[in-house]
Amino acid sequence: MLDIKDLKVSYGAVEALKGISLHVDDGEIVSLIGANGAGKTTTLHTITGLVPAQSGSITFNGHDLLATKSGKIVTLGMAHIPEGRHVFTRMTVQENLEMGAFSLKDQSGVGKGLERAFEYFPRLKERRNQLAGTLSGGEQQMVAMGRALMSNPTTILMDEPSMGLSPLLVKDIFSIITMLHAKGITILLVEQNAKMALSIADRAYVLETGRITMEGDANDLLHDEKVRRAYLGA
Amino acid sequence: MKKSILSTKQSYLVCALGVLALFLLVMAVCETGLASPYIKGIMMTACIAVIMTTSLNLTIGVLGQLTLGCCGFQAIGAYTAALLSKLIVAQGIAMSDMSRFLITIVAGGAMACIFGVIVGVPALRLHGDYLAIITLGFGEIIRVIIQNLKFAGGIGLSKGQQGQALIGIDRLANLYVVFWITVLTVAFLFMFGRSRYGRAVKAIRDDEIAASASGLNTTYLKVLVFAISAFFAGVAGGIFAQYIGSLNPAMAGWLNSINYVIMVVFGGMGSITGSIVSAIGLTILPELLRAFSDYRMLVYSVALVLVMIFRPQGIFGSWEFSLSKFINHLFYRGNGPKRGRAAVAVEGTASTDGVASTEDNATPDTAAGADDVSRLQDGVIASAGIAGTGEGSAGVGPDPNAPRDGGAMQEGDDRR
Amino acid sequence: MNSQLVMFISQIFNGLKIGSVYSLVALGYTMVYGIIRLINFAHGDFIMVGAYVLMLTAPAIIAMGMPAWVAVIPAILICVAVGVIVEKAAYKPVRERGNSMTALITAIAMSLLLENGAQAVFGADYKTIPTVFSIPSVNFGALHISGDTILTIVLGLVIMVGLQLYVSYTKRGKAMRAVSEDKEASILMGVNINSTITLTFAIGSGLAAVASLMYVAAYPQVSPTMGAMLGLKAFVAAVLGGIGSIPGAMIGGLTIGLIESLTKAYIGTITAGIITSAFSDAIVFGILIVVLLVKPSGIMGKNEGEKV
Amino acid sequence: GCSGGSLSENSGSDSAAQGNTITLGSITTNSGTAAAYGEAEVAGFKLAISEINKAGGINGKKVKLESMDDKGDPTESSNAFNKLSGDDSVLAVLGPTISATTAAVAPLADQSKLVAIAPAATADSIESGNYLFRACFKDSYQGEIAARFAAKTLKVKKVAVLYGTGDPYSSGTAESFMKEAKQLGLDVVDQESSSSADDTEYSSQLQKIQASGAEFLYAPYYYSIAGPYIIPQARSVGFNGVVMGPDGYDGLKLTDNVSLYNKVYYTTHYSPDDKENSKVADFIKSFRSENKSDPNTFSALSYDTVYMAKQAIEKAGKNPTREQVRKALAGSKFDGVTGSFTLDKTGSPKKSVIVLEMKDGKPVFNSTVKPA
Amino acid sequence: MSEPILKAEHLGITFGGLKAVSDFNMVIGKGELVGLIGPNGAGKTTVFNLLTGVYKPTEGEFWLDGTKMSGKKTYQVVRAGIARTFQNIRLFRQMTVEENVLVAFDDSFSYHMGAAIFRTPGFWKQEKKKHAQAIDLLRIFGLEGYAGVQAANLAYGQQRKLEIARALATGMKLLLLDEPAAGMNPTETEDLLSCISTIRERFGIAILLIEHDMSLVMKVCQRIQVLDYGRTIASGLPNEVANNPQVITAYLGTDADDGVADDVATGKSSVDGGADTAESDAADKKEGAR
Ligand SMILES: Nc1ncnc2c1ncn2[C@@H]1O[C@H](COP(=O)(O)OP(=O)(O)OP(=O)(O)O)[C@@H](O)[C@H]1O
Ligand SMILES: Nc1ncnc2c1ncn2[C@@H]1O[C@H](COP(=O)(O)OP(=O)(O)OP(=O)(O)O)[C@@H](O)[C@H]1O
Ligand SMILES: [Mg+2]
Ligand SMILES: [Mg+2]
Repeated sequence: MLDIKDLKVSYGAVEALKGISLHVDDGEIVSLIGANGAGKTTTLHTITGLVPAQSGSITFNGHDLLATKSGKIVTLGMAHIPEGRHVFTRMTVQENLEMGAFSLKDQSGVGKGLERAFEYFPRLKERRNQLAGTLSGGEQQMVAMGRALMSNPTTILMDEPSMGLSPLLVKDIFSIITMLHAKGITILLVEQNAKMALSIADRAYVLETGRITMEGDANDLLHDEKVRRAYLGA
Repeated sequence: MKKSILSTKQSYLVCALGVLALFLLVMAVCETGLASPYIKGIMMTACIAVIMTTSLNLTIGVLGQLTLGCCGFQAIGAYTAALLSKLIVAQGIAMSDMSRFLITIVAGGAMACIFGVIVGVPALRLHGDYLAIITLGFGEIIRVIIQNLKFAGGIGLSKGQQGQALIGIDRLANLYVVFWITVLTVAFLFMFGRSRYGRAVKAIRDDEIAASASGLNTTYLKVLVFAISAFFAGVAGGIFAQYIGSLNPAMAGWLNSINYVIMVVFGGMGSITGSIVSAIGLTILPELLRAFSDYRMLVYSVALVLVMIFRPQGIFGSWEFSLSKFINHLFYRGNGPKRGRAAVAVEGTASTDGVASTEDNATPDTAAGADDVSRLQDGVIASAGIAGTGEGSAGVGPDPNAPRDGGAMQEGDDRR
Repeated sequence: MNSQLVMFISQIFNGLKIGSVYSLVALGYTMVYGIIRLINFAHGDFIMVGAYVLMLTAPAIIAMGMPAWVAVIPAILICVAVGVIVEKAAYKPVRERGNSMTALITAIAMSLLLENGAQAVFGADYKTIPTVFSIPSVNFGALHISGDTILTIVLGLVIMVGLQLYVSYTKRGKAMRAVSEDKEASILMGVNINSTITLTFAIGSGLAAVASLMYVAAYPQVSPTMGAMLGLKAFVAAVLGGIGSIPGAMIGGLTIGLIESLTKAYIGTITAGIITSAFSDAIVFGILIVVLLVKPSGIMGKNEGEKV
Repeated sequence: GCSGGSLSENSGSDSAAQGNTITLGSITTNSGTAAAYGEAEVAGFKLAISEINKAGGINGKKVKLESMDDKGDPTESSNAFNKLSGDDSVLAVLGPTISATTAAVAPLADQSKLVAIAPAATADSIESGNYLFRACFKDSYQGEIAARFAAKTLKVKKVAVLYGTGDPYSSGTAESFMKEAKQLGLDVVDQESSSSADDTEYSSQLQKIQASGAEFLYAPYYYSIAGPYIIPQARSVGFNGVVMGPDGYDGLKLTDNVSLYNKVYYTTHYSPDDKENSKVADFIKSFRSENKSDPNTFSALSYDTVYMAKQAIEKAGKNPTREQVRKALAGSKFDGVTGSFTLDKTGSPKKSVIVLEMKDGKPVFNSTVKPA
Repeated sequence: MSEPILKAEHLGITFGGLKAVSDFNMVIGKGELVGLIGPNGAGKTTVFNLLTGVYKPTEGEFWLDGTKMSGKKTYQVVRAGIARTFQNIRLFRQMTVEENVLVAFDDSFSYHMGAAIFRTPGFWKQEKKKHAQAIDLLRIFGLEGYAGVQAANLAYGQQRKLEIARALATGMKLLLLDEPAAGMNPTETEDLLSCISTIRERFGIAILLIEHDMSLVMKVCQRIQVLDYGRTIASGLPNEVANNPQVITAYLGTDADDGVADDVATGKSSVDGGADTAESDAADKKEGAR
C-alpha cells in the first residue's frame, strides 16, 4: 500500500504541493482529480522520484520511497504511465514494450508479456515494427500503457491516460483499467475526465492548487454539488 | 504597480549620458597618459570583442542557432578592409585616414554580409549541432581559400605572395572612433532586438514550426540575422586589421570562433549587456593570468568549467543591466518594490526579453495603458559598455533540456 | 597491372589508412553524442592521453618480452579512468544544471585542460613512439598495402559490428538508447541513468585508447595537441556518416579518409592546377556541407523529422 | 591622441635599466599547436641567461627574463609586447616565435622604439630594417641554397617539392627553391602541397612525386613532421631519392628504423660535429645537461639571440637607452653557435649555411655554403 | 453557400508506404464550423498539416477563397488566411503572453528595419496600436492580466487559449483547431466553448475543429466529417454522422451518446468483453483500410 504524508514540493519559488496526505490501499482504484496545474502530475512524479520532495514522507509496502533511488522504484512493483506518454520515439513499438520489462530480473517472461500487450492493444501488433515517434497520439498512449504493464506491476500510477483518445478508445482504456483492477492491481488514477474517473474509482481525492480539499468515496464525490460544478461541468 | 520615474525618452537620455560619461573617462585616461599603450591595446581588443560577441549573441542567444564560423566572417571583413585600404593607397586616391578607415570597415562588413547570405541560405536549413559543424566547415573553407590567394599574402595585391601573412596594413584604427562604432553596434543590436524583428527572431528560437504557423517567413528572418551577425563580424575584422597591422589566414579558424562562442555563453545567452561584460572580462582575464605564465591556460580552462558548473546560464543569464532601471531602483529603494507578487509572476518569469516581465507588466492586473507600451518595449536600455553586475533570475536557455527538465514531462513536449 | 591503376588503388589504400583511424575515433564520438547529445570535444584529447600512456608503457612491455601492442591495455584502463572522471567531475554537474550550450563549452574547456595539462606534464615537444606492430605489408605485384592499414580496417569493422550488436540486442545497450531519447521515461523503466551514461563514456574512452594504438602505429609520434585536429576530422566523419549511428561513424571515417587522399592525388589534375592538393581540407568540408544539405541527418542517420 | 598609430610617450626613456637588473622580455608561443617551438626557444633563452648570470651578468647587472606566451595569436603578441614596452627596465624583446605574431609586433617595435630580436621568424616579408631584427636565415635564402646544392653538388636533374600552404615558412622556402631551381635549369617535375604544415598523412602526394620520376625532393617542414611522417611515408611509397629540407629539420624526430633517413640532407646553422667551433660543443653539452635532450634549431637560435642582445647592450654603454641598444645592434657582427654573421640593413643576418647529411640517424657535416 | 472559404480536392499524402491521408475532399463555407473526427491515427492532424503547408501533399490540391494554396510554404498559407493550433501545444515558451500574440501580428506591421533602429514616431505609433490590439484579443480569453507573464508559466488551459489567441492574431479566414479541449475537464471545456462562440461572432470566421470530446463536437459543429485510415468514411450533419453504423464501429463505440459513465459501469462487470470489442474493432478497421 501507498502512503503519503504531508508532502511538500516546490519548483524553485513555485510551491506546487503544499503538504498533501493521501493513501492508496492494496487493490483499490483511487482517483485524483483537480483543475489544470493543481499538482496532480507533481504528486505522481514525486512518488516515482522524478521530482525531489521538499518534506514529508512516501512509503510503499514498507519501503521509504523518498530514500529509494528513482530507477529502483519500479522493481518494487510500481509502474508509472507518465502524462504526455513519453514513448521512446526512435524505438519500434516492440522495443518500447521490451523496455517496459527492463527491470525484470528474469527476461524469459518478456515474450508472454508482449503477447498480452498485443492482446489488449491489437493496433500495436499491426505497428509493432513502426517507430513509436511516428504513431498518432492515441497509438502512443497505447504504447505507454502496454509498456507499463510489461514490468508486471502491483501498483500503477496513471496520469491522464484518456487524454487525446477517441471515445471508443477511452472506453477501452477504462475497461482495461477496470480489468486490471479486477486482477488485483492497485491503481492511482489522475484524470481530467472526472466523471469517468469517479465512476470507476473506489475512493477519490480532489486537489486544488497544491492542497487536498476533499476526499472520500468516489460515488459520493460524483454526486457532490461542488465537485459537479467545478469538475464535471454543470 | 511600480511606476518608473523615467519616461522612455528620459531613459534613452540617461543611457546616452552614461555612454558619454564612459567616453569621457576613456578620453581622460588616454589624454593624460594614465593609460599605457598596453592598456589602450586592451581597450581596443575589448571593443573588437564586444562587437563580435554582441553580434554573435544575436545568432546564438536570440535566434538560438549555434554557429562556429564567426571568425570566418571576421577574416573576410579583415582581408577586405586591409586589401581595400592598400588598393586605395596604391591607386593614389586621396582621402583622409579617417574616411579611409570608415570606408574600408564598412566594405569589410558588407563583404562579410554577402558571404553571410551565401552561407546562411543553405546552412540555416540545418539546426543545432549540424548547423554548428557546417558553419565550422565554412570557416575552415574560408581559411584555406584565403591561404591560397596570391594577392592576400605578403604585402598584398599585385606584389602579393601566396601562403604568407598579409603585412604592412596601415594602422588607422583610432580608439575613440572604434569606441563609437562599438556603441553604434550595440545600439543597433538593441533596437533590433526590441522591435518586431527581435520578437520574430525569438519566436523562431522558441518554436520554429509555430513561428511559421504564425505567418513568419522563418527562412528570411534566419538569413537576415545571420547576415547582420556576419556584417558586424566583418566590421570587427576591418577594425582588427587596421589595429594589428598584419593578418594571417589562421584567424578564420574554428578555434578562434569558439573563443567568441565562449564569451557569448559566459555572458548569458540573449543578454546584450552580459555579452559586453563577458567580452571585456574574457579579454582582460588572460592578461591578468599572465602572472601564472606557464599554467595560464590550465587556470583558464578550470575557471571555465567552474563557471559552467556553478553559473550555467552565464554571468547575466538572460537578464539585462539597465542604467535607467538602476537609477529607478536607487530612487525607489525606500518604497520597497514589491517582490514576488502573484504566484505566476515569480521566478522563471524573467523572460528572454528581461523587459516586459520584470518591468511593470509582470503583475497580472496590469491594465497596461497605451502609455505603458513604450516602456514595455524600451523601458530597459542596455547602456552600452557600462559594466553592471547583478543577479539575473534563472534564465532558461533555448534548449529543451534546460534546468526545467521536469517541464519536459508536460504535454506539449511529448513528441520531441 | 597498369601503373595508373596501381596508383589509384594505392591512393584508395592511403585513404583507408587514415580513414580507418578516423572511423575508430568517430565511433567514440557517436557513442557519447548518441546518448547525451554532447559533442565531446575532449574525445580527441582522450586519444592523446592514450598515446602518452602507450609511449610510457610500451618500452617496459617490450622489456618484459611481450609485444608492444599489449601496451594498449594500460592505455585503455587510463583512458577509461580519464573519461569517467571527466564525465563525473565536469559533464554530469553541468548536464544537471545547464543546457546544451553550457555542456559544449565545458567540453571545450575539458579539451583545453587536457591539452595544457599534458603540456605541463610532458612538455610541448613531440615525442616519438616505438613501433607497435611489425606486420609485413601485403604485395600484389607493384601494389604494396601496409599491414597496419589492413589491421586497422579489420579492427574497426569488428568493433563496429560488436558495438552495433551490443547496443541493439543487450539490455544495457537498449538502456543506452532509451536514455538517449527520454531520461525520465527511462527512469520509470528502472534504468539507472548515471551508470548508463558512465558506461557509455567508459566504452567511448576505451575506444579512444584503441584508436590511439592504431593511430600511433601509423603516425608514431605524440604531442599534447595531437588530438585536436584528429578529433575534429573524426567528428566531421561522425556527422557525415550520421551522428549517433554506429555504422555511420565507420562509413563517415572511411569516406573522409578517401576524399582526403583522392583530392590530394587527383584534384590538381582534374582542375588543371587551379585547385591544388592544398585545398584538401576545404574539399572535405565542402563535401560534408553538400551531404548535409542533401541529407541533413548524414549518410546513415535516421531522419528525426519532428512530427507536428 | 589615442590612436594606435602615435604612441611614443614611453619610448626611449633614459631611466631604462638604471636599477640593478636588466630585463629581457620574451614573447613566445607556448600554448597551442606551435607550443613545441616556443618551448624550445624558452629553453634556449634560459640556458643563455643562466650562463650570463653565472659569468657576472651584463655590465655587472643580473639579467632577468620576463617571459610571455602569445598562444600564436597576433593580438596576444601585441598585447604582450605593449606590456613589455611599458616596463622601463626592459631593454630588448626576444621573439616572437612565428612569423604571424612577428608581423604584428614589428610595427609596435618601431613605434615604441624597443628592439625585438626574433630567433626564428623566417618569412621574407617581415623585414622592417628598424627595430625588428632576427637571428635566422630568411626563407628565400635557404630555398636558393638547397636548389644550388641539388644542382651543383648532388647533380640531380629532376626535382620535386612538397610544402604546406598554410605555413609561411614552408611555402616561402619552397617558392624560392623552385624559382632558383628553374633558373639553374633543373626540371621541377612535380609540385605538391598540403593544406597545413602539420598534417600527418602525405602518402597521396608522395605517391605522385614517386610516379613523376623525381630524384630529389625538397620538403620544407619542421623536424616533427618531416621525421616521423614525411620521410618514412616517402620511403614506404617507394621513393628512394634524396629528401632535403631547411633548418626546420634540425632535431629531426626519428622512428625506430633509422635507415629510412639515409639520403636526407638539410641546411642549417651549425654542425654538431664541428670540433672547431668550441661554442657549438659547449652549447650542446650544457643544453643536454639542462634539458636532457638535444637542442634543435629553435633552441640554438634563441640561445644566440640572448647573446646578440647582451653584445648590443654592452656596446651601447653603461646605462643605455633603448634607442642606443638599437643603434648598437644594427649592422653589428656576431659570433654564435649558429655561426658568424653580420646583420644587414633589413635586420637579417648574412651567414654561411651548413649542409648536414643524415647517416644512420645522425646528422653529419657535409659542406658549408658561404653567403653570396 | 456562396464562394467557399476552403475547397480541398483529392488531397493525399504517403509516408514511406503508409497512406496517412488519401482522397480527402472538403468544402467549408464562410462562417461555418465543421468538425473533423476519427479514431486515433486516422490522419486528422495530417490533414491540418497539409492545409497549412507543413507537409506537401503527394496528390490533390486545395484552395482558400478561390486561391490555390497547395505547394505554398506555411507562412504564405498563414498570411493568406489559414491559421491553426497544435495538438501538442506549441507556444513561444520563453516569451511573454503578449509577445506571443504580437509575433502573430507581424504580417500586419508595416514599419521597417530603419524605423525600428531609429525609433521613428511611426514605430512608436504602431507598437502602441498593436499593443492595444493584443490586449483586446487577450481579453476575449481572459488573459489580459497575464500579458507580461512568460508563456511557459501559464496553466495548461490558459496555454491552450493563448494558442488560439495567437492564431487569431494572424488575421485568418479559416481557423484550424486541433483538439483544443484535450486535457481539460468538462468545466474548463465549457469555458473554452464559450470562447469559441465569441470569436465566431466577433470575427465571423470559419473553423475546422478536431476533437475527441463528442459532447463538444455535437454541440458546436454544423457539419462533421469522419476519417478512418486516412479516408473519409462519413460526412454530414452531426446527427446523421453519430448514427452512422460505420462511424459507431470505428470511432464512437456501440453506445454512441455521451453516456460514458453507464458505459463504464457495464465495462466494469464484463472486463474481458471490453478487450474483445477492441480487438474486433481493430479487425474491422483493418479491412476498411485495405
Ligand atoms: N518543471 C516545473 N518547473 C516549474 N514549475 C512547474 C514545473 N512543473 C509543474 N510546475 C508548476 O507546478 C504546478 C503543478 O503542476 P502539475 O503539472 O503537477 O499540475 P497538474 O495538476 O498535473 O495539471 P494538468 O492537469 O495541467 O496536468 C503548476 O503551477 C505548474 O505550473
Ligand atoms: N511524419 C510522419 N512520418 C510517418 N508517419 C506519420 C507521420 N505523420 C503521421 N504519420 C502517421 O499517419 C497517421 C495519421 O497520423 P495523425 O497524427 O494525422 O493522426 P490523428 O488522426 O491526428 O490521430 P490523433 O487523434 O491520435 O491525434 C498515423 O498512423 C501516423 O503514424
Ligand atoms: Mg498533469
Ligand atoms: Mg492528431
